Amino acid sequence: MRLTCPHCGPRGLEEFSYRGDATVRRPSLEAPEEDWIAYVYLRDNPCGAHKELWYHGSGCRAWLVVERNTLTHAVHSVNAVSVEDAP
Amino acid sequence: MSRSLFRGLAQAGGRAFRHGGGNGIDTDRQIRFTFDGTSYVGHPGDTLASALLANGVRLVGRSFKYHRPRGLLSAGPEEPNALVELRQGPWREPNTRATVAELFDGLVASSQNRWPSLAVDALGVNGLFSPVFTAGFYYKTFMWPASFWEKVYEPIIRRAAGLGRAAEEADPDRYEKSNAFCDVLVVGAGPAGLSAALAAAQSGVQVILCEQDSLAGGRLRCDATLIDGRPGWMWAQDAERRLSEMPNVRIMTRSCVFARYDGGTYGVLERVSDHLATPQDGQPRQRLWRVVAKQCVVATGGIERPIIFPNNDRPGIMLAASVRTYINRFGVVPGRRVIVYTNNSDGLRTVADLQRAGARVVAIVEASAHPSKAAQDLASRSGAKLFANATIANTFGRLGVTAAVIRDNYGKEHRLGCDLIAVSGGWSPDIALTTHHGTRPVYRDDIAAFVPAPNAANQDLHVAGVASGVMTDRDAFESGLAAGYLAAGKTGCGDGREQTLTSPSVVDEAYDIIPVWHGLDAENMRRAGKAFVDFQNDVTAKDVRLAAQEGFQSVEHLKRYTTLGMATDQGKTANVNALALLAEITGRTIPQTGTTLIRPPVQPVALGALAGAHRGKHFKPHRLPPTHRWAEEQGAVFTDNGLWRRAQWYPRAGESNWLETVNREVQTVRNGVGFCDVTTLGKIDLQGPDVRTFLDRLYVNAWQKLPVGRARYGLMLREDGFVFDDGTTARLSENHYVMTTTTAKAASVMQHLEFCHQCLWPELDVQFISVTDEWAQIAVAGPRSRDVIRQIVDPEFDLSNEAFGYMAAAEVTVYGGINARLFRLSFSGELAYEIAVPARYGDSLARQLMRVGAPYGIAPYGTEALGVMRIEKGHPAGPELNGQTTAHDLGMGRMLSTKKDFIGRRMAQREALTDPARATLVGLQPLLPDAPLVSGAHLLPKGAEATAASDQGWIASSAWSPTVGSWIGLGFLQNGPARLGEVLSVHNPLAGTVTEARVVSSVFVDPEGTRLHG
Amino acid sequence: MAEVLLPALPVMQDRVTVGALTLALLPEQEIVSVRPFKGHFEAVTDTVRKALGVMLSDSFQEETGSGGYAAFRAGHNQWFCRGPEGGNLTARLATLCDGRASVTNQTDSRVRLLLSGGGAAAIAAKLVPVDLHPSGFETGRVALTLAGHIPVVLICREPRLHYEFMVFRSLAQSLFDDIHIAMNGGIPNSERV
Amino acid sequence: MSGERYSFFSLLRETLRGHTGWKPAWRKAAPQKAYDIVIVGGGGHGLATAYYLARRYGLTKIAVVEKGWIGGGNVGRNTTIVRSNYLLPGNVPFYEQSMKLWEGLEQDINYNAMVSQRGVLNLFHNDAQRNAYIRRGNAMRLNGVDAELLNREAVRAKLPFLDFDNARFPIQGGLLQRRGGTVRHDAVAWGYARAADRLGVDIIENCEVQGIRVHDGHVTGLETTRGFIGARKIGLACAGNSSRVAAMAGLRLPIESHVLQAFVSEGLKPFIDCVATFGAGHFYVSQSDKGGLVFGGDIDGYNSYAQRGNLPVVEDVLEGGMALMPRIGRVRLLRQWGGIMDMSMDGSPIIDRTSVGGLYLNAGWCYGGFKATPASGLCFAHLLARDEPHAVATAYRLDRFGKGAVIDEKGMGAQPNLH
Repeated sequence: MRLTCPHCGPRGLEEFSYRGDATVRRPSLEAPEEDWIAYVYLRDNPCGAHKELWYHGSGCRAWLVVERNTLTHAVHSVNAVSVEDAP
Repeated sequence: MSRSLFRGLAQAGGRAFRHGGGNGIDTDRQIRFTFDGTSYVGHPGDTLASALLANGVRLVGRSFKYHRPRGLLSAGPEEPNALVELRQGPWREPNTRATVAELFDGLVASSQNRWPSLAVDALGVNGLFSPVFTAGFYYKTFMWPASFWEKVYEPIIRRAAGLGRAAEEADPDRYEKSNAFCDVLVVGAGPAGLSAALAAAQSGVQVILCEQDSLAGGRLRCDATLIDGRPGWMWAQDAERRLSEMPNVRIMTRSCVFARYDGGTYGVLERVSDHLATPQDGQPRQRLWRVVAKQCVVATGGIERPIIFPNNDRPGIMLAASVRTYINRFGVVPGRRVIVYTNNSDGLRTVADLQRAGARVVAIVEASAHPSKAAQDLASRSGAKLFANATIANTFGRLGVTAAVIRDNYGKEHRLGCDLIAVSGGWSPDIALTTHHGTRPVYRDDIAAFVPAPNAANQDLHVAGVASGVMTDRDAFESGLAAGYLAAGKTGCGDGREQTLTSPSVVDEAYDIIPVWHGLDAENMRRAGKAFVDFQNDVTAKDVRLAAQEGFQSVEHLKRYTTLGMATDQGKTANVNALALLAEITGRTIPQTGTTLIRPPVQPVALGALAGAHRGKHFKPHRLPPTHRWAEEQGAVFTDNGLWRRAQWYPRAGESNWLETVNREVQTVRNGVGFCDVTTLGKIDLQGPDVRTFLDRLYVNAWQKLPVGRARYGLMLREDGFVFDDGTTARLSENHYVMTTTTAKAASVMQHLEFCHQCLWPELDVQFISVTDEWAQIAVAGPRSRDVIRQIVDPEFDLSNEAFGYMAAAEVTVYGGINARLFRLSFSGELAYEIAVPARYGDSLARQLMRVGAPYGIAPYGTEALGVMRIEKGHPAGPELNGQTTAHDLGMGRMLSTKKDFIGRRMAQREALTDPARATLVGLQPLLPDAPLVSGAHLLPKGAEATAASDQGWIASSAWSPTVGSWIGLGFLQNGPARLGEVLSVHNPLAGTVTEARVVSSVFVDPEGTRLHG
Repeated sequence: MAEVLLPALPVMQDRVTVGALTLALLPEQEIVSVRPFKGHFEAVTDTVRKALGVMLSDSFQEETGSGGYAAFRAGHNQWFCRGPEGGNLTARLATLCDGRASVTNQTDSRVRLLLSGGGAAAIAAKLVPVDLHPSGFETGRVALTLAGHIPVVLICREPRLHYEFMVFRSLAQSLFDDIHIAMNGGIPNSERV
Repeated sequence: MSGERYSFFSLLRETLRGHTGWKPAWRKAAPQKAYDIVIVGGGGHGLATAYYLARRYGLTKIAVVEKGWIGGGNVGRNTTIVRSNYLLPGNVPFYEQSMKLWEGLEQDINYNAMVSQRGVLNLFHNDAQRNAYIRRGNAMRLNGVDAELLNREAVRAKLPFLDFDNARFPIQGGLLQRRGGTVRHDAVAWGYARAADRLGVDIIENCEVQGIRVHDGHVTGLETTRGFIGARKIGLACAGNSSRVAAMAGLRLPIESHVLQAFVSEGLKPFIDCVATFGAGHFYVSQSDKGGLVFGGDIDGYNSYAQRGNLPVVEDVLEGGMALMPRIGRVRLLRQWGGIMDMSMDGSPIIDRTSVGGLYLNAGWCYGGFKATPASGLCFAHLLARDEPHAVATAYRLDRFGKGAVIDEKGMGAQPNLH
């Protein structure tokens, strides 16, 4: 699998590390505990389109939001997290 | 033993079966090789298989289960039977297919899975028990009594298991990896692949052409086809030359594209020196290529299928196209009296080639209801008997076929003598690469074969030639050109040149096939002689029938229940026949029956090649601290700390064991001064107006009020509330901080900081960078450390306790102006400093410390003494910060600020993480000082029964403390802090010991902290 | 022993040769990381351009100025400026940027190795998983990537012939060894040199 | 109900009559209108659950629905290892229960699954690893599980061909569980299926669940490709796809689906007589009774429902393999494949009720599902039958995540790909 880093260009999987669902949002300190539990532990885990966080640790050290299909592994988009909504 | 056969061979002599020149061999030169101890002669260009055949050797191997004598079925990588052990000693390669092993001078091969010899194999007796050894036999028996499986049954089974023997020593050859990039990857250099490469190359894109064989040409080398009026292989040679002259083409022969991974990544194995006796200097044996291609043309050709008939496995029963390959490419005629048995028009080509090579075709057996025109012509020309709508009902010949029984149209049986049966059950496109992404192939009735699903050839994959289901040379050329142009166009990288290439002129025949899969009647399928479907694993038609009868009717169940398709050939010649048979037995069509997916690799790949150069000492890189070479000179003993190599201790002459050394190092620090390279701790330089706020959110404790010139201990949690890491962060100037992390977590903390900054709080104006490698950081510790540091740091810096007290931090200069950083930090609990100088000076600094510290008795100390001293001070480290502990567990619960948000704050407040009953950090001391405390021992109430119910904790770290004069330990104990003074049982059932220890404070030395403030 | 601190070489050998290929330790250079703070990118670029004659470019293409100065992108919102040793570049840039950028010395963090000779690209390709074809990786191109298991900054000094590897000091010896092994493995037959 | 007991006698008789009398191992059942309990997932766990429900809890109106062919998920894709060498109190008794069930399985279900207790050896390479293994081994021993600590020489005696001399991370010793070993994975599914079938369980293949019908907060049945099937209780045992199926009932789980690759080499004369795991890289290996080296390593690390992985992990696994045993350099990889793991947020499984009445969950097995098969089936059956957790599975609650009572063997926190 290859991801086209918006900074570095197309690179192999070995340069990246993965952190899962990019759509979860860190709640505010005052948010109900259920929100916190959902943020830390619960995931949609879809079979198909998935927005997810990757870290280009062996490249530019940017966090990226990748849209990828979890069934076909097709990558639809890769953007720096800074141009996406911050999770 | 068949005497006549052996006599025949003896008379035939060394080159008896070589009929003349083949297009792939150099008959001018001879090379010698050995098989099972006998020497033979072959030619450059031969495979081991062709050379053995040329020498009249037909018996090459034994099958897995019944140890049936086996010869060569094929001439290519699909070979199920002819597996040998190639080379010797540490170079031994088990299960090597003789059909792809290129001959080299001095090659040594031996047969495998037989005892005492290939001709006389004791386990051939298994065949007699074959009525018992049916599919699924194991699952129904060997259950009684239970204990007998490991003791009796399995050892017997394992003695018979396996084929060849792995080498017994480390592989002495080298492997390496490389990366290649192209616009279009073409897999296979047959007519379709060469055409595709030519077309893509003409379009101006970057092309890689991979051919697993040593020569380009594919079937053009194997058949006597005329292309543009010349032998097909000459066209291939020309095409290869044209390609090699183009600057945008790279041709890789002996290179098998073995897998298609995601994102246009392909695994390619190049056999760099397998065709040589030994690799040249430094050269790898094989090279693994990661090829990244925008588009790929799969032109992998096809695999011929056998036909299932009784005793269809004897040496001398071969695939028809392989017979032609031996004749045309290798100049070897594999038999003298031949029966050709085919269900398709392609198989008939064999008759003419055999005749031309001087063999006599005694019969042509056609599966079609009526004799074909072509067969009638061939029969009349060759004098062969022609049987249409006929089958081969049986064969004879113990170590090689000597006769066959043909059952004709009327059911009448004819026994004919023969030494070769050329069989063609039709062609299966080689679609392996097209299914690696889970795309199931589709069945085409007209060619009785599976072809790639239309959607397998989607955005980046194109299939051409036989692999795509076009079965003639003309179509192969045309589909190759079309695929090449299409693929090149899709890359968008072409130069828009005109597409001027056209197919060469071909004398071509149509491909007709009758979907006849076997020559068995109902009776045959149930009981008569074995009709093999999977040769290597000895799966017979009867096994397939039985599996279906027992409900294993899914193809996946069939495969798993019978082991069909699971041998080293992965059922390349077996799978389609098997599922056709299963379809027939279960009354379904072939599409209804389905097919299994072909998993990578396309061909077996040496494990060494997948590992590449990363083995032995080079398995993982070493990280060396700046003082490494100096420590080596000191005779230090090293330990691995992640990738880092660190000095564990520094033995001195006269010290009898490591403990004595470590005790001395500890005492040196406690009583004088010592130093230790702590460069490995992660160091992160943080700058910006919002660093304070950033730190506030990273650490559990408060950072707003840390003054310039001071450092502070900080604890980080994960968002789930458990402890992540700890360290100190110092404020060097208004907006400039430097953070330290543990050695183990340096990289993950950096990643965590990037996450927090980029994903959570991008609004914070902070920049940070790792400076771990920038600074050589050395801890100088002990009551005399100030005296030593004073001589290092330039005199204008006031190092008095008042000016530079505990937890002070400053940018200083040393040795007359070299930039340095000085921290008053102490892991040992003594008056101590950490001094950082630019990394290039680290080595020199160690030498200077030895010099200026000599009057104070300075000595270096390693990680072991460091560990002893931190246990003496009760500082948590790796074993305590194991990702399972909370701040509460470490006695740091009160550090958690309630005035700010920080990572982990909400989740850390949960009851389960602060429950007093959790195992909490305590100190432990044995009742007898000399009684060792073992890390990993468990803590139980005194006198309690040794059961899990009484298990209340464990020892995380322990050491002999020369300072306390006793073993000491840090442990986690339920309700720990409430149990000071209690005596516990310390259980180490692994060692069979139970001792006693008292719960004490986790700070063993200087609990008031007066020393470090000194 | 003199009462001074002496620099130590980061690798055991400073040069190895295999056939036409050479791997050599390059002399130290000042390397400075510059990371502009919010809203200051233009000002910082301007400062660097005036001081060193180079732009902070978004592409991974090294800019070279007079006086031996150069700059290239070294990460997201990060540039490495480099110049001759002894120029006190870190302090100069810190002063010039005046709090508008994070300026951090990386001189000792990084070791530079130069792989040279016919086939150098083929040897580099054994370690580095990026396309080194001259059409895309020409002189001055920079890739932040891996050489085997080791993070590196790879800079093309001349297509096919000269490649500079910038590596963390603690990993320099391992990288040196890995490149040396790759050199010993020879140039693949299919490679055009 | 199909077939008779397998015995020497039945084998002999069938041999004499050309094996014409063997019956299908399980019936090709068609769905009935309704069942007391429907298990979703005809893998090892689902089939074992059905078997124990019938055998130990006396329930009979039970069906197992499977979208494809039984045993086609992870029970047919794993590396066949069984062991109970766990550390934490929530895990050890459960996996030991599983080990005990393995030890009597073949006689219990009358099917030879080739349970082979050849030992599982975890190697360690430094003091910290050793101490962690001592803690673990002692936890096992206090739980009545066998464990032995081997020093370097004892390891050498067992596996003399490991790289002891030229290694980047020299071997110091290992933790051995002799009762651990391997089991013929497919046979586990078939054996449970056959045994459950003989007790009247309907095993319904090619029956994909498309919806979970819920009325007044309680399940009423399943929409499937073979029509609606009524059920008083539904047990989900479809690890890999747990999130997808649970979502049909509106549940979100603490699970990500990840791909784990597995590998087998060509068949070789046996030379590895135990399961060995490398402590300094991602590699573990055993040798099957057919002679193939069966091995694997780490998960690929990204969410995936594709049963295949990528090259970096292949290379990582083999680098570990060659670092540990350099004699396998010329041995060839025969086949690689992938299985989809339910990677839970703490690395441990879930066997619990859900917030939907009558809907029960067996999920989150990470890569430890195969060894758990018998105990998972037994405990899930217990829960389904009695509505209370089995004594050895009390920790596997769904609410433990929210409460923080996690069972985190590796201490990696709520990040599934690090477990």
